[in-house]
Amino acid sequence: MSFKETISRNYKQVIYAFLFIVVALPLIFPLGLPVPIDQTTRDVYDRIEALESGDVVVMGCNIGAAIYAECYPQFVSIVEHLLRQEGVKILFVDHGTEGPIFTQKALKDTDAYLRKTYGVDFVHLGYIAGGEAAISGICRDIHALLKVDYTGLTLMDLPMMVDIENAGDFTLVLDFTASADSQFWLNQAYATYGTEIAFGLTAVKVPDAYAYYTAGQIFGIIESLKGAAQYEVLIGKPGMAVKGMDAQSMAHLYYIGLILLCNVMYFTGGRKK
Amino acid sequence: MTFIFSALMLAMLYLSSKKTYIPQIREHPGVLAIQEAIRRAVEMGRPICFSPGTSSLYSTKYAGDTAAALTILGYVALEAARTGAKLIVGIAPPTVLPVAEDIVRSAYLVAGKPEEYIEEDTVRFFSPNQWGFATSYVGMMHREKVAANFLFGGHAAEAMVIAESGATVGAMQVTGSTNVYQLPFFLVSCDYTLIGEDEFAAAAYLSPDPVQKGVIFGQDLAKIFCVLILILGSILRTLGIDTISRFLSM
Amino acid sequence: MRTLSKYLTSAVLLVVGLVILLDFAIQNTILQRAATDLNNWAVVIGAFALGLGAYSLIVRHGRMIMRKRELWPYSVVLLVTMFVFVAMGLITGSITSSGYSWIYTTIIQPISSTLYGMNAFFLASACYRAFKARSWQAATLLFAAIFLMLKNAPIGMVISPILPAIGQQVWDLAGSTGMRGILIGIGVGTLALGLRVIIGQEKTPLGGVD
Amino acid sequence: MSFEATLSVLISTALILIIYSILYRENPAFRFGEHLLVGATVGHALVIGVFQIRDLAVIKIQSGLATGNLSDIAYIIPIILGAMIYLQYSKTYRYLSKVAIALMISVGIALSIRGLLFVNVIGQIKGALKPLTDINSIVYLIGLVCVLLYFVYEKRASDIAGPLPIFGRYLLMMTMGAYFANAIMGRISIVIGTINFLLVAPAWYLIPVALLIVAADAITRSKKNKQVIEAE
Repeated sequence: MSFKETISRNYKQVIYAFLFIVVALPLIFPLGLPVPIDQTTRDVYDRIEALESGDVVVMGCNIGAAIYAECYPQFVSIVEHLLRQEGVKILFVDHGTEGPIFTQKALKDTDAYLRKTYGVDFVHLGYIAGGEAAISGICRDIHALLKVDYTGLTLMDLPMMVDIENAGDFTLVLDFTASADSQFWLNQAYATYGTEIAFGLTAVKVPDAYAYYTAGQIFGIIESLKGAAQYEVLIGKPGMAVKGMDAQSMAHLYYIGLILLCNVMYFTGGRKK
Repeated sequence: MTFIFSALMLAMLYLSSKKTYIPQIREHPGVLAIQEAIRRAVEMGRPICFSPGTSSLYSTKYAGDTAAALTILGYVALEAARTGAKLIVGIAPPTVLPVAEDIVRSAYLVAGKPEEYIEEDTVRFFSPNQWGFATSYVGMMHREKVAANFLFGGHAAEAMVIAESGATVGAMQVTGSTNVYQLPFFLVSCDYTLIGEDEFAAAAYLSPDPVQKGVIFGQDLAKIFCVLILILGSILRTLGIDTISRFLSM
Repeated sequence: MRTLSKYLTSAVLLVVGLVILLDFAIQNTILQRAATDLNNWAVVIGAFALGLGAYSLIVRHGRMIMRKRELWPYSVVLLVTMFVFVAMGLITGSITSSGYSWIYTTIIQPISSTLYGMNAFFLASACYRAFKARSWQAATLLFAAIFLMLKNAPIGMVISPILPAIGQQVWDLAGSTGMRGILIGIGVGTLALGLRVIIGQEKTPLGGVD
Repeated sequence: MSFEATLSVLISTALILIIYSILYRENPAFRFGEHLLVGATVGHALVIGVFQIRDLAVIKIQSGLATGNLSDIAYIIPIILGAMIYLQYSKTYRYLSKVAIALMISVGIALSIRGLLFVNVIGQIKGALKPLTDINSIVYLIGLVCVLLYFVYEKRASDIAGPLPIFGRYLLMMTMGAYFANAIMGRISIVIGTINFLLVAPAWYLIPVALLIVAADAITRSKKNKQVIEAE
């Protein structure tokens, strides 16, 4: 069997192997391509910059292992940005069973416990089961739905929670997800209480949200790793997302190359297959 | 708005059940594709497989999708039982399992071949987790050498893994979903894809009750109504009147 | 008994559906409570249905092991892992306990994220296999895809700023026409099918013929 | 790193590499990974299910019995209905399980009608209503109308629309192409995450091992192929 035959028989394996190489090389040797900022990301940044002391931000987290690579860098950057804002209160809510793991990780990665006081500046409510019903419960009356926080402390004992009752008290809701709970916030908090909402999403979810963005129902979107990289640049703390963007560029070029190659073969090779 | 739409649908259902107006529905290309895929599988003597999606019965976004997929499953199971194609149904959400079992079991009964339905084997539960489901489904397609693969209902990110593996096995794939994120993948890697509403229309078209076709026309009227509102509303807004926007917000 | 249950089924379909739909139309605390409770009920019943799934798996794989079918050792792996997870979960009593989260992050997490990421590879082979400009429609698909890729990756900007601009145009056009149309269609289709199910016209999603 | 953490990283790495091996070909290691995942996810779901019954129903019933709150005590109903679902296995009483199924379907369908009608239909139409003062909004309106007409199934109605539905089909194709490409970024991000994980010690040590196994397999297979060809 000649080399050419081997390749044409195992073309998939060759494609896969090259994809590995194309992604791994820029991660080891970064290219340092520039990161242009999208308006959707800037909108989120500007809104958080404009927060005033006493405002309450709800961070909805449905990050699981599968979307970790896309959404976690966004989540960490925003937590970091929120922690820098003086007097802003942060409420963490998890919509996925794996959510608490990543919320706690983010709080640890940003040294939140050292920089701010738990219970005064931020509270982690933990995972709340029940999909849209749960979000509806949070929006209507937190204290009726929950008595204790993630660690088992009584909510009423936490100074920050005394003034927060329903979605009318939330200034912003930022939801990080790849599933329908972003829409639940839209139905429950935006539609009923007019709370401002933004999403941090995986690339696949963005299109749908984009329609809400142009319709003015949400004020910003952080798109996938790209948005995370932009946010890292905006807050001046480049991290894993910025490095990943070089790999993104190379991979995209590779895909375009594959499409072109496929068509060249198709039009020159007698249009078989 | 909700009320207008609902009234349109119910009126069309009523009219067609009374046979006062029977709309002419164009031949659904997706339905033809389903029939062809089953015929091809019978000729090749290889099994066909079906997935009604990974969304549960009470999923707040894809419940309708799951219901449409189950209706289509009713048709596919009946066809398979009649033509003698071996059918394998892969299930992810446990809530769908009893329904799918019931549908397939009774389809075999109606076709007069109850002995060909094997409990726990014709309808297989894989895993409620999308990836557990996807690996099992892909493994099943490889080992059973399926000739046709039907993916309907709310599929999530596992769609691409299943569809590409189906193409590798050489199965003819007919798919449909209302999950707009997965539709492009289906469209690129499968033979025929029912985009969004096509799936509901196919479900109504394939429903055993001929009256159901009347509702397809109800859907058409609702869309034509939307088109009229769009045109009228845009013209009015150009003139500076936003009555329609306010009417919609009600 | 059978007819009674039939009536009960139709009544449940209609009443439950109406309560939830009315809760949306009318602001009323009792309706709201009822709708929330019904939703929770569905979740509880759904949790019971998991037992059906587990039973089905145990029977099928148990059969494979008993008859020593081909690949039976894998069935053993499956059942053992399942029991380990259940035992671990029930003994520790919480999925956030350190023991449970260890097996979770060691087994489920890496495999799921790897499979999710595997999509990238399948996309590559799909690009090579299926993106052929067989017809004008296929060509439209292909060019839209290429311009979007050049918009998304920073490299497009580096090659020429016109490319991302075209990509943005394609993206806006797609979002405002094609996607809107699909979404509206899905809404209408769900309503049509949903109404038929709720009023008991479409029975297949409940199970086969009686 | 503690012993448990190191062990976890090593097992995870092995599993990641095992799953990636399907890209090379279907093999026993992958089958092992597949069954491990199915077992684990079903087990996980069962655990979550038990906790859901406990948190959503049992606790509510207990507190309902204590306080006499009827709507809490009513949570006994889903438990009974849930148990009735198991009548699926009885030929004579199977029809009783349909009540439970009807409840689930009805909840799901009513909720999705609610959400989809408000967000998908009304929200989208509202978003599309723009003053027709610039070329973009005129093009968008015509495009959207074409796409909607593509979804009209009645013969006579779609004949009246003429070429517009076909134009709508092109727009749909463009949309699908754009959305396909847009998803690539997310998928690559995951691969980047995985590779980042693999490039750190001790995970890194397993990669050469995996490559050696694959290389050995490739060589033996190509030798076998050669023998087959020579034999022919």
